[in-house]
Amino acid sequence: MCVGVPAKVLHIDGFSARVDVMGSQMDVGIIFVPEVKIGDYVIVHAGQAMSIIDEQYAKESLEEWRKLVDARRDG
Amino acid sequence: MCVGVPAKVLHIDGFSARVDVMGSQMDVGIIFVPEVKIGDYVIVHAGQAMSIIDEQYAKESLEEWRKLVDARRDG
Amino acid sequence: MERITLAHGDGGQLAHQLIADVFVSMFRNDRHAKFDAATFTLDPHELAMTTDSFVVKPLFFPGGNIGKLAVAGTINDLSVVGAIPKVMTCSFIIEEGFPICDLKTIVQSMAEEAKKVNVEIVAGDTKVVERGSADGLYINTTGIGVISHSLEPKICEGDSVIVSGSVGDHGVAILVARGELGLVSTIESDCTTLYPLIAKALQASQRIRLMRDPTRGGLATALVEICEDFGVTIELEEERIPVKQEVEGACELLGFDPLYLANEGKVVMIVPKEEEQAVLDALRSQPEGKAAAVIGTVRAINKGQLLLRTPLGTTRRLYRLTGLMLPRIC
Amino acid sequence: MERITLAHGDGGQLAHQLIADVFVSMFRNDRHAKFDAATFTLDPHELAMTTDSFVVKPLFFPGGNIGKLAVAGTINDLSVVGAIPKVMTCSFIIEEGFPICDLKTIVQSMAEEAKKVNVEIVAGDTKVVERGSADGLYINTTGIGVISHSLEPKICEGDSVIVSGSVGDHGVAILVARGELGLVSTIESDCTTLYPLIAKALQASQRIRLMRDPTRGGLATALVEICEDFGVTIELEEERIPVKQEVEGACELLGFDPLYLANEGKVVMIVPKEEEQAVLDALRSQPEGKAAAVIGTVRAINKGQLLLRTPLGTTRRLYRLTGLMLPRIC
Amino acid sequence: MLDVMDSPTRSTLSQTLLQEVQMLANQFQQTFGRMPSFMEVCGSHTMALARTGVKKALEGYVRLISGPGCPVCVTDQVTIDAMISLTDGSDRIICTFGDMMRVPGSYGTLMQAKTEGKDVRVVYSPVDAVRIAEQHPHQEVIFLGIGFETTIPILAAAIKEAEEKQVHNFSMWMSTKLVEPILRQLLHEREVSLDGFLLPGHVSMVMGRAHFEFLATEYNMPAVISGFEALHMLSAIRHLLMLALKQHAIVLNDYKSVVTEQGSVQAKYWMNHYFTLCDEAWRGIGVISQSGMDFKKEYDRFNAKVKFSVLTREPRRTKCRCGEVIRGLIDPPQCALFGKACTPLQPIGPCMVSSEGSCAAYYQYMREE
Amino acid sequence: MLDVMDSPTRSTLSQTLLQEVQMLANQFQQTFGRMPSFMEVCGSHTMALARTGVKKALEGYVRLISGPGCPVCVTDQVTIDAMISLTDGSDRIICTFGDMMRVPGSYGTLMQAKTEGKDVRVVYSPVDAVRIAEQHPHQEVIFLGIGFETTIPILAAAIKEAEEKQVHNFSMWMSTKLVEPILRQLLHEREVSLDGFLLPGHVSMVMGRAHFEFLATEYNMPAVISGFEALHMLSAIRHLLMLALKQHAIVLNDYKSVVTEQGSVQAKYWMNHYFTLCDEAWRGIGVISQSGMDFKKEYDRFNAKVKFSVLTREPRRTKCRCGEVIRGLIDPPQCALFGKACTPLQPIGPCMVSSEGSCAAYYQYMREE
Ligand code: SF4
Ligand code: SF4
Ligand SMILES: [Mg+2]
Ligand SMILES: [Mg+2]
Ligand SMILES: [Mg+2]
Ligand SMILES: [Mg+2]
Ligand SMILES: [Mg+2]
Ligand SMILES: [Mg+2]
Ligand SMILES: [Mg+2]
Ligand SMILES: [Mg+2]
Ligand SMILES: [Mg+2]
Ligand SMILES: [Mg+2]
Repeated sequence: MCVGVPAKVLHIDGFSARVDVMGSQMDVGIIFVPEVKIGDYVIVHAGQAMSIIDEQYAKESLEEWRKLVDARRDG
Repeated sequence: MCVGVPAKVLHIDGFSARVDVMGSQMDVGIIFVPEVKIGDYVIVHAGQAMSIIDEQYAKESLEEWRKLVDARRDG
Repeated sequence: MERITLAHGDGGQLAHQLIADVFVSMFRNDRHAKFDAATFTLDPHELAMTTDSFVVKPLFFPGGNIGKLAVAGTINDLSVVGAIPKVMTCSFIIEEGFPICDLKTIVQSMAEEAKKVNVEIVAGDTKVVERGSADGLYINTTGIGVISHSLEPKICEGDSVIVSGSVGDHGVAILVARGELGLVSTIESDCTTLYPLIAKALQASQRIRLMRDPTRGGLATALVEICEDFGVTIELEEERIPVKQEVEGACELLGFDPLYLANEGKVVMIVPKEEEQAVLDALRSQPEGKAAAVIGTVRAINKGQLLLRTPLGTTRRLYRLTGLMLPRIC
Repeated sequence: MERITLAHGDGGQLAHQLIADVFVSMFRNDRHAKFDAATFTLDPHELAMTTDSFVVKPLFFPGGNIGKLAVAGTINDLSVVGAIPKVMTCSFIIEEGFPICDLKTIVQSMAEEAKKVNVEIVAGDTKVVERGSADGLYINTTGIGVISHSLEPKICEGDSVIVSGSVGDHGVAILVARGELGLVSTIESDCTTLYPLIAKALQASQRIRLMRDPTRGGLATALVEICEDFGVTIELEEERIPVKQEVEGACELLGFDPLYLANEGKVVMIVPKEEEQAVLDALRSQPEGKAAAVIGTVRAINKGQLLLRTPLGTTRRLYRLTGLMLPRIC
Repeated sequence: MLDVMDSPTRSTLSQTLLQEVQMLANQFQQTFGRMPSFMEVCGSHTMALARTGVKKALEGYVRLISGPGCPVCVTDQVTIDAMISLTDGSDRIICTFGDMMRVPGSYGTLMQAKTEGKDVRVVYSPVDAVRIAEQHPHQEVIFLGIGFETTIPILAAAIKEAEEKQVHNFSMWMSTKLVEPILRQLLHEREVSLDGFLLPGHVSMVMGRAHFEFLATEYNMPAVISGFEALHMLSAIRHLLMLALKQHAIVLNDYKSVVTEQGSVQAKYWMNHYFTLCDEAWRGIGVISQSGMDFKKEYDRFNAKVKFSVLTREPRRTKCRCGEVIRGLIDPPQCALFGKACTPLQPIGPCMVSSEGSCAAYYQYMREE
Repeated sequence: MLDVMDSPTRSTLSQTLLQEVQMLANQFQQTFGRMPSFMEVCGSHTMALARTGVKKALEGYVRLISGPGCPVCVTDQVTIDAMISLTDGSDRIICTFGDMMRVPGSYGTLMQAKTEGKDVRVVYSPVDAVRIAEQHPHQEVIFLGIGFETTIPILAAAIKEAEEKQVHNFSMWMSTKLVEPILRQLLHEREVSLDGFLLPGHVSMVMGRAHFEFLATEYNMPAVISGFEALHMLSAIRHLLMLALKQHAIVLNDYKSVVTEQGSVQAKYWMNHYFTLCDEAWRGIGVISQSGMDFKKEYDRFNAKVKFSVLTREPRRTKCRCGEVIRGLIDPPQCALFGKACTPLQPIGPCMVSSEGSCAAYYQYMREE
């Protein structure tokens, strides 16, 4: 299991943060993302937040995929 | 339980002896009766043979009690 | 705090008192307490009998405790073969040092759960083992029921597979309660007595083919067993299987698959396509069956495979759980 | 050496194989293996039901093992209420690391013991707990029988108390097998199925008042319970109670009282004085009953005391075992 | 040897002896206008008299008063509390004779400590505790050494074993008692009036007949050394009655098959090798000087009192009258708690716990309401 | 953020992407007269492709070859044997990720060691092992540190924790692997012919996109960084196909929401703080220089290889072809043991054990006979 789950940061306490995935929560280490803020989404792997998800890019991917769907529908 | 049971010595091995009481057996210490011999009866208390039973005296007691019975019967 | 000692299990005076104070008083079965075996009469029907030992850790979890689980579990096993649960025995293995107040709470839950469906607890047993020879408390329950609907598992191609609600709740509740993985969730175990729900379904359809409660090993394992035992191929649709948000989240966090997580208050049924709606309606009419859903179809007879259709439209085969180490859940 | 792992208990593939390889194959109950509960029919009689969990330590002892004990124990509890034992369930709690060959030996003994009296093992269960959460193996057996003789415990003054053989054998065998006290003895546990013996006695007399198998707590505790439960006063004669030489010797060495040591193949009966000889003859006609003896008399109704007449001619009262710490014997 | 002693024979002999005893007791009654009173010094006799029915058979003939010879019962509350407190330390295994497990300390019992997770083990012999110490080298094994002269040599045997095998994690918390000082104390205080003593065969086996000579010479008391079977005890009581009738104060050995004039040389040697006389506190009596034995200074390494310190609070006071029971001042039923608040299942005092305790013996074997 | 990503939407998107991929694959087939071959480098991708059905949906369109990216599978037999031998010492607690438990060593598995009574524990995170060490100060806790670049920082986080809390009874037996050296090795040997790489999102999240630039510049290989959902992977494969069609060798980041150009500064900082490059033995390949990370000399105190020595015998030879599987030379069914002697229940090679192993993924998700 090194897939990593996008988890929402609920609160931060020193070097650890409580994150939420669809209502289930866990405390994870945040030494690799010291800049993390409440409300950010992070990728969690084996008890550590490894990376903050860039929402802008996430939306862009989604848009790109949507466009594909629309293109197919239209074409 | 400090009553002590008369137990028969089956064999001796250094400072310990295997004793028998009516077919059940146990290994006991014999430091207090170093002179004990196979076939002797000993009084066992908490894992130690405490004393060798003097069969002569045991028989004498028995005789004494028997005499009492006989006396009563006759008298 | 009063605790169980070895003397509570040696058949002597303390054992006698414990039985009188806790078991006889709560189970109210003093009629039987004087004899080595309980006696009773049952109508001259076909009988069903089942046994389970419960070793769940922890003993108390959100939504229940080992006692409720033990009684509900055995009632459910009787219910899913079409029996009306009637009498039950309870046998306890208790670790020296176990708090007597906890024991009372557990026994109380058992009495309550049994009372819900008028199951009489006719006999019991208590053993106490040295500290370190058990993990608090284990309970065996063995139940007898009278068959009311003789299910005949003549499964046909096209039959529908129905589950009575969301899967994986009990498994996640136990994971959370154990606290070892640091998981936090408000999810509660679904642990409950299914007899009333099943009775409704059996009223709604005389033609339910087969039922099972997917406990240890989860929905997937229960259905694999059905496929193998009855030689049928079932195709589930991944997207139709009800899974609570929190359960999905917990599974994502820990890498578990909800299809393999234990349930303790769900029933999976195979019903003729035509009866699908009637059964669904009956299930949904009860609080425990609100989330009931058709999750798959019997695709073939004689292959013995469980398949899962992914959202992409491909199928893959599901197997029994293989050597995964999950915590003790029942 | 093949050992039980946690995966053998998680409901998955290994659990499935274990059940198939060990339990289903030895108990030959594949008919039921596909369902959550076993189904069967019993003649429309009054039923008896009993449950016991077995936690004996050690699992193997001279004269038997936990499996034989578990089956015989439940058959005996059914037999002493006048029932013909019919069906049984077996539930196992196994400690991780338990040798599978030992499990097979135990299950084999169970199958053999059940076969002796044609008891069918209809359902089972296996749980595996982590190392350190059990002491090897615990077994629950729950049995059902059909009442053939409705014993009615109308005990009368002058009734005789009969025991089917020497007392304390099982207790001493366990003490020896544990090896902790350094005791050595050739004594074997009396662990056996009493149904055939009891059937003979019931043939010989229709008027047996009450039977009990004096297991945990020994003869004294079983009789104290009878005295209290049925409000009778029984007087035993110390010199008439059969105790094997080796058992007496072991008790002398360790300071135990054979009247409080467990038996697993003895029955104590209360019979009308007139039927005493017929019952004795019936018991003595069987190998397990050769040493049967009248050991006491019902002295009064409504006092609820067990008395023991010493060789000196005085009597003293016997109580339940109180807080003595004996090893796990069943 | 034992073959002539089969049960029917014994039974006949016992009944004859019983009749003899009853006859002599009647004679005493006629002569002195009262029942004869003897004290069985030792708890094992208390037990055996009750269990075999001898005590009951003699009701109305002979008054048998239980003496201070149950090792658990005479141990004072502070010592019991200290022994229970010993379980509090970590990495300890407490070993004890079974009788101690349920003795009520002021704040719990060893049984409770065990139930709460402390490692407390019952052993058959103190040498077994040494073996446990060998098996658990990272833990301290402490044996609770209580007992009279019969047991003290056995405690010494365990120390000898530990010394020879160089077991460094074994020690003993000693609280032993001696028979002679307590008998002197009782006779000195003259609270009970007695016609003689039934002396314990096993203590005599170690100490010898001559050890008890002082009863006759200094206190003018008849005394008979007895074994523990019904036959032995009836025979010894018969002798006691004959001595009492003749007002003849001698110390008679009625257990010659086991007890010699000087006792066991070896047993006395080993007890004196490791231990030395010490003052001991007796329940309900107080400290009697030189009334027990404890480690000699040079064996401090085996002395749990030196190796460990325990905190004991003020002992809790109860209405238990064990102190009077062990001095023979009252019979158990005279205690208000007997059979009510205090039963073997929930004992208030040690006399109700130990199988040799007067209250337990009385409860188990005499009560027949 | 995730609210727009509900399942029905995802499902529609996935199916559209799948059609696109299939169309592009057909185009490739028409253009080059053969199926396109891509290697998913990482075991997590192997798993995800199988589980979501993407792999199956692309059968006949795209050949997806599993690469050497399952950490358990690439660990050589001698290392696995050494890790299992570690359990032999007394007073040790071995902690590991769950996947390791049933990996067949030459003479048993960790699971067997546990079943036989060794203390072997599965932890969710290496930091949990540090916590266990704190709770058991008298025992040595050893974490079996396997993994690629995603996991190495997490191992560092555990060491950091142990260092800060001064946990002296914690150490790690490292056997980590790096993606770059093994890809170079594969490309160097040219055993498999490939049209591009599906690069793992999580390794890239740590190392950054630029880290993989060498694939394009040095080996002229297109590569696309992908996440692990069906959508992500289909999108990335679509990009790979477009690049392959255009014969355009660039390293494209299709997982920008998570992966940056330079990766995680902090993660790289901490892994380089405690660890340094080392030679590592890869299963079926042999030692590749500088292909893993192990403790720097100054952190020897956390290095289980320094603290403990183990005896390993000659590894046992089997017919397992994991070595070829991880190099992408054969598909699991080409191994004669696959599905017969070797199943997830009784695995012969590590590839059948780890949930990320190619053989396990194939067995669990692809087999449908
Ligand atoms: S009856 Fe109980 S409270 Fe009274 S003296 Fe005896 S032990 Fe103490
Ligand atoms: S199928 Fe088994 S033996 Fe064959 S390569 Fe895979 S893991 Fe090795
Ligand atoms: Mg019984
Ligand atoms: Mg069941
Ligand atoms: Mg069940
Ligand atoms: Mg029972
Ligand atoms: Mg425990
Ligand atoms: Mg079930
Ligand atoms: Mg029973
Ligand atoms: Mg029974
Ligand atoms: Mg079951
Ligand atoms: Mg164990």
